[in-house]
Amino acid sequence: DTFALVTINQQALFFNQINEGAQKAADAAGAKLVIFNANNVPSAQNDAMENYITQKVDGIILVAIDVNGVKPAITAAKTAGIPVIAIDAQIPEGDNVAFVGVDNTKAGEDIGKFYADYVKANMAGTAKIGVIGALNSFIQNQRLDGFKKAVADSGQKITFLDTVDGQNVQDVALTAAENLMTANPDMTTLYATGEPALVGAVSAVTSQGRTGDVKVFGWDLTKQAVEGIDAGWVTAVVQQDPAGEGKAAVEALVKLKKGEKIEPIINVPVTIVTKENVDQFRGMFK
Amino acid sequence: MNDIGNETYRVRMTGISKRYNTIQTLDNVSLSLRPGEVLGLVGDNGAGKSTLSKVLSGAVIPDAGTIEIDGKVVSFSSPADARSEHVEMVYQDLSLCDTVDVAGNIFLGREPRRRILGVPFLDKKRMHDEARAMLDRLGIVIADTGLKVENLSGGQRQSIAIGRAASFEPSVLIMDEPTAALAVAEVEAVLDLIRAVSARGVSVILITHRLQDLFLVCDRIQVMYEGRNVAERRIEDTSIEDVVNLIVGRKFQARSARRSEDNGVRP
Amino acid sequence: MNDIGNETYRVRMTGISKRYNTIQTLDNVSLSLRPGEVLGLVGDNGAGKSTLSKVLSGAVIPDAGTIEIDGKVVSFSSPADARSEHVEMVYQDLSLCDTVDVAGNIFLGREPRRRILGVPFLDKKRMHDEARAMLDRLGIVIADTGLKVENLSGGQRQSIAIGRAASFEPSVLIMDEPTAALAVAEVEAVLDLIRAVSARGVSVILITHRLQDLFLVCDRIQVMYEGRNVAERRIEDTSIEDVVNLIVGRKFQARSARRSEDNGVRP
Amino acid sequence: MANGSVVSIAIFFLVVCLLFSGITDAFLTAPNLLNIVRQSAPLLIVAAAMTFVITTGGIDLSVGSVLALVATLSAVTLQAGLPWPLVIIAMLLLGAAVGAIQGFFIAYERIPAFIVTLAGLSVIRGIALLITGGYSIPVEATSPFTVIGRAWFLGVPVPALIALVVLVVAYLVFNETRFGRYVTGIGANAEAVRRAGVDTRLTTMMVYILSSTAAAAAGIILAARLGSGSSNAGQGFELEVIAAVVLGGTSLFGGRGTLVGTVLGALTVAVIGNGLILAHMSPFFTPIVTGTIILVAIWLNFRLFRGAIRSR
Amino acid sequence: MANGSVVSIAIFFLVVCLLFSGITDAFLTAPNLLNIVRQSAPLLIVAAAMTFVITTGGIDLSVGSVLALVATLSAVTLQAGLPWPLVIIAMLLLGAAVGAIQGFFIAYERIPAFIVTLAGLSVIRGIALLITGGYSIPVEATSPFTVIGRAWFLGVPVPALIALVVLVVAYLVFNETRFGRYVTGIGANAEAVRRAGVDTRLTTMMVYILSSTAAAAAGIILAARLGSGSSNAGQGFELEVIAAVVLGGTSLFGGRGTLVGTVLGALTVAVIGNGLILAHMSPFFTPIVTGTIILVAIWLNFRLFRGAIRSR
Ligand SMILES: Nc1ncnc2c1ncn2[C@@H]1O[C@H](COP(=O)(O)OP(=O)(O)OP(=O)(O)O)[C@@H](O)[C@H]1O
Ligand SMILES: Nc1ncnc2c1ncn2[C@@H]1O[C@H](COP(=O)(O)OP(=O)(O)OP(=O)(O)O)[C@@H](O)[C@H]1O
Ligand SMILES: [Mg+2]
Ligand SMILES: [Mg+2]
Repeated sequence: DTFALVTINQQALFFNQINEGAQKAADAAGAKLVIFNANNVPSAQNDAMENYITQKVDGIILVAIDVNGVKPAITAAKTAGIPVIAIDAQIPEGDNVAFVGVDNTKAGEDIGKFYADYVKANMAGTAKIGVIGALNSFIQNQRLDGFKKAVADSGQKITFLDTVDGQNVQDVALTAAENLMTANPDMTTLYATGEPALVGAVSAVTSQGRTGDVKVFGWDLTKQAVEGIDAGWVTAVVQQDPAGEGKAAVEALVKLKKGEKIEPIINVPVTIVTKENVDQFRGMFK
Repeated sequence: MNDIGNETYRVRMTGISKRYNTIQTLDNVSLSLRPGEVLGLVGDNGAGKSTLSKVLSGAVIPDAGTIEIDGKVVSFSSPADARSEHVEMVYQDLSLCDTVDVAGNIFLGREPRRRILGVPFLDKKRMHDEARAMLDRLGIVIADTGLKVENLSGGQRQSIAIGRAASFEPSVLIMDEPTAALAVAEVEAVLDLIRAVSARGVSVILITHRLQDLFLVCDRIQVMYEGRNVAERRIEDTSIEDVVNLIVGRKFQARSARRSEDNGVRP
Repeated sequence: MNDIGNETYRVRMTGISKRYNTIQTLDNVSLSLRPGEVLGLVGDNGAGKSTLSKVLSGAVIPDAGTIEIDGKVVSFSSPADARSEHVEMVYQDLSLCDTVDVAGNIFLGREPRRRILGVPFLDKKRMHDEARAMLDRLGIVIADTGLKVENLSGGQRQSIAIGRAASFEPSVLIMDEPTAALAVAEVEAVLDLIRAVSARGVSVILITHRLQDLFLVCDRIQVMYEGRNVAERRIEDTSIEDVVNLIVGRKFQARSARRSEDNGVRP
Repeated sequence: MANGSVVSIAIFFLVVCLLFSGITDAFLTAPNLLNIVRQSAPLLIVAAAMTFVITTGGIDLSVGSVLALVATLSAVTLQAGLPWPLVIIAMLLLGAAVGAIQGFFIAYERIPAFIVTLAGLSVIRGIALLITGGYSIPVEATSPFTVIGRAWFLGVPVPALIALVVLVVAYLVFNETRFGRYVTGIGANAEAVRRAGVDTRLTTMMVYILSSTAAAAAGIILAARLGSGSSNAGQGFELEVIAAVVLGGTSLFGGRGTLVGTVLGALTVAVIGNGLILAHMSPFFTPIVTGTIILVAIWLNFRLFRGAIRSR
Repeated sequence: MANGSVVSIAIFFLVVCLLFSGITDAFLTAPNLLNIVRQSAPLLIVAAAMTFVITTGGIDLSVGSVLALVATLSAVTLQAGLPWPLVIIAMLLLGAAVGAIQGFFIAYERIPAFIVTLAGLSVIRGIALLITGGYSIPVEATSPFTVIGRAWFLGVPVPALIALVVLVVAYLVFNETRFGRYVTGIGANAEAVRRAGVDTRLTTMMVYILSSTAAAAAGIILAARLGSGSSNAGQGFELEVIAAVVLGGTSLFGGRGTLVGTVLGALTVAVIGNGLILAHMSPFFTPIVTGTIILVAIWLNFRLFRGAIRSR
């Protein structure tokens, strides 16, 4: 059997861990896995899927960039009898057989709620927060929306200062984060919606010497983030289980191939990593 | 050629000035030209001859001064304006498009067209045929009118520029050193051409450093010096020695512009 | 000037051929030059004069043929090789860098330097001073050696190219139509220059369409026609009429190249 | 150079095709070949227009952004209930207007094209981002609009047909009309063309109108094919387009352009992308292999055709 | 044009600075200004080298990829225990080698620089990806290596000092040496320089060695500053660098270059980015406003200085 995995890019650890999880599961099942990297170009994903359809692969796993734009390709695959499983980004009313992953809006709400509770408990219920986002990323926008909703619902006195665009690139995020801090000397907390943004945020807090008075919240652990958690100024990081997602997707395809039924939504839970539970993730960054 | 006393001018330029940064290239210069007249415009290098003629062809916009064509005041803001008044010029730097072929350069801006389904396509066959005829008339040897001009020899390039300007029924033809790169037979052809067009009533301005040519085709000579008019002579009233002295600005012995036998050339 | 019978040649080119696509630009051409000799190289437009001289200056690599300099066979794969044999050339298309200033163009490839802390910096003051002196020697009026050459007049540009080639003690100096754009006094200066350098033993190849100039400075004339040698004459054995006929390839009446008084020019 | 280059890229294209036919079974099948032309329709259309721009010695970096803006606006206006023919006309006009504005600054105000269109790239994608808020906007799959991107006609995908028509028209305009002549002339010596009495500024502005309109057409096709408008569409598209044009033999310095070369250049890029996927190349190696193939092949061709191209 | 442009960009720079000083309190403070120079050190260093490349009439699209490769390899080699001075030397040599390879194809094999460096862009970032496997590789915060990116010396950040030294050297080389002369000459008329007996091919190759080495230096600084090497570093960096150079008044057609202009161009880009964040501009408007400011300001300056630049 040959399965194809169409991913977004390979410059974030997240996607590579999906690839690894999927590869392990495919090896275990004795299947061949081919991976295509769209390099952030939405239409390249359609191109690749169409190519795989003409080649008649046995199943496609898709990490979509443009969740609406991939629908025609998914439909074409379905027509050709090739099952498609979406990972990470759900396809609205899509023809994919299943979705594996995290509900980003929901997880955004979770970390938002965690944040609001933290502000209530440790900052007397008032905080000013700056955001480092990636405007061109659909799921990161969802993470921000969920976060904002939960914060608003919490009723704490939290002011949203500026949102800056890190463009999902570390050095851009770093420069933007530094300028964000200069612009808002009274900022007390930071929220980074993805891995490059978090790396940029962590470096910026260090370089501006603000480790004493800014608390960082964000997504996707890295070594620097772990060190920040140890030092106490990185408070909480949402850690997904991308390898688990990749593995689950391949296993679902294998099951389908054998004629078994699968769930339409396969949830892979996230963990909010804090000082308490950071030790179990330390091993990833050696 | 018309009577010189006649007051109908084809071209009258008065008070033309042009300054480039620190250099006053043209300083209150005048020029007039009658129908069918051939005017020789001479002067030292950098005297402003090219700049003055570019003003008349619309390629340079002067800081001050007026131009009249056939008694009507005109104001040229681009070469297209001058072309529509039938002023054509052979530029000293030739102004050819290196990557366009010979025929294309000759017809640049005036390509013949034919309509196919109402769409005006280039009539390439006609362009090449007419270009070939034109080159033959000027006695120019170019193997193929489809060659790109970038690889032609200096004289071949100059011939193309001349062919272009002369072929479209100008009423004023300005030639800025047209024969500089030409061999002896081609020079003769250009001088013949000037005589022929002026006989048809075309007014010609000839800029050249080959002073002996002036005496073969010109009716009148105008001398410039450092951006100013310094002298004007009817051809009958002057000689090479006189013109040399006017150009240099002092008494000057130019062996290269003297009568040949003084140079030890056997007749 | 050396004895013509003498067998020591400064330059001997034999069997030079060069083909461009369909055109055989040079076809088994030879050329020889003695120390201190001035050779006039003439021919119709497109005859191959420029191409032949570019072969000697290293700018064109021939398909066949050998070059000897002072009896030694050389093979030039770039102009740098020819320059190191002291062959200098004034190119017909001048080859100036438009955005570099006058002094910079004159010294291109040979900028004087001075060491500051061991680092060789350009000696700009010396460049400008020497450039100024060189221009004055050639009688060229250029306001400022710091001007970019793109805005200079045709004659000024040509003067710079000449100044560059002549100033670095060449042993062979090739001038491809050096006087085409020059005014009368500047032409005299260039002819004087040729006489002066040849008296110092420099061999000169002069390509020109101003045939009267040949008789003022040349020792010998070589005529090319459609890429081939067709004739060679010692200057004493020929006349303008003869040369014209050789260039054109048949009996030809060139009024522009005839003795001046025949043209009605008053002495 | 143009002619030598066309031969060179043609041979290169054939070699690449043969290579992939050998390695993978699926490559040389009708569905796959039709896939390739359908996928590369936007690239072909914009590259044809970009050939004009680059031949004048200019550049247009904003085409990817225009594509994104048009894709999102098509989706938005369709969602708002505008009839689809109106949407198409409005979007093409929008493209022309964007091109006219950029062309005005370049041709009449003489600001370097690189700066103007780089500013355009930033502003136009910014507007697309602002409109969508970073989300992607769906187009109803039932809308006749999607025909443009998905339907087949006479056994050929509609986008490929559109590209074919655009290419034929572009070829004729480039080689057989005054406008095309002046485009080449401006790239070779703009002052000479001006002195010949041609309105060079208008001609220059026109090429930017062409490229932006072509980008708009590409945006429409993309939105129709994907059934969605996303402000992410066409990221890096400008480099891909310019690469196709330059690979085809058009000189970035202007004056030498070839539309046949551009088509071959664009198809070569598309075929390499397609072939490497079919050959199951690891994604880690794909960029390395793509770059190396292009470089080595161009290099070999330059070596083989050096004599033909320009000998000293 | 170069001179008129330098005045133009200088005025523009001052206006932008005054504007942001007026709108925001934080802009005109020492820490913020030092932040700006520190942030823009990689841009300044690479833009200085790119000025040479563009002045020869070339282009180097691979600088962002070289930066990423060096950043990741620095992190990898440091992790492997190599001493930091060795790492720095090895990385600079690697940059020079990459430049020499690209320069060889451009100068000696005469393949258009755009194609060579675009292939380089793809291959080199591909290698960086392959090495990291997409992971971002940390640099120990305690390593003396990080000094290069983070330390201060005499009250000035070290990256800014490095940039200053590079700029002064580049200025002298560009304006006061034979090499700089030939760089300008090659852009104006390469054949004329060749005929003057200069080895134009070597000179051309050298400018690509310069630009790749500068990109390597920028990669080292970035890795030291971020404390991590990531293969997605420097995405789109090439366009930013070229924009700074062109904004400064260097012509993409070659022959006209100015290092002072480049510095002003780079700082202008950096100041606009910084100032808009300080002015609390919504990120959705940032690209729109950035592009508009640049275009309008350049336009005003072209209008005001048109006479000085070139009159017909
Ligand atoms: N665009 C320009 N910018 C600056 N200076 C210029 C420009 N055009 C011409 N000049 C200057 O004006 C003067 C006159 O130039 P012009 O070309 O008119 O001389 P000319 O009489 O034609 O000389 P030649 O006989 O050498 O061709 C020269 O000193 C030249 O440097
Ligand atoms: N690089 C080239 N490619 C193609 N053809 C060329 C090239 N260089 C020269 N030729 C051709 O070779 C022939 C000779 O050219 P060359 O420049 O040597 O003539 P010339 O004798 O110097 O003429 P002129 O007196 O007009 O300067 C011409 O027909 C020209 O078209
Ligand atoms: Mg002149
Ligand atoms: Mg010649």
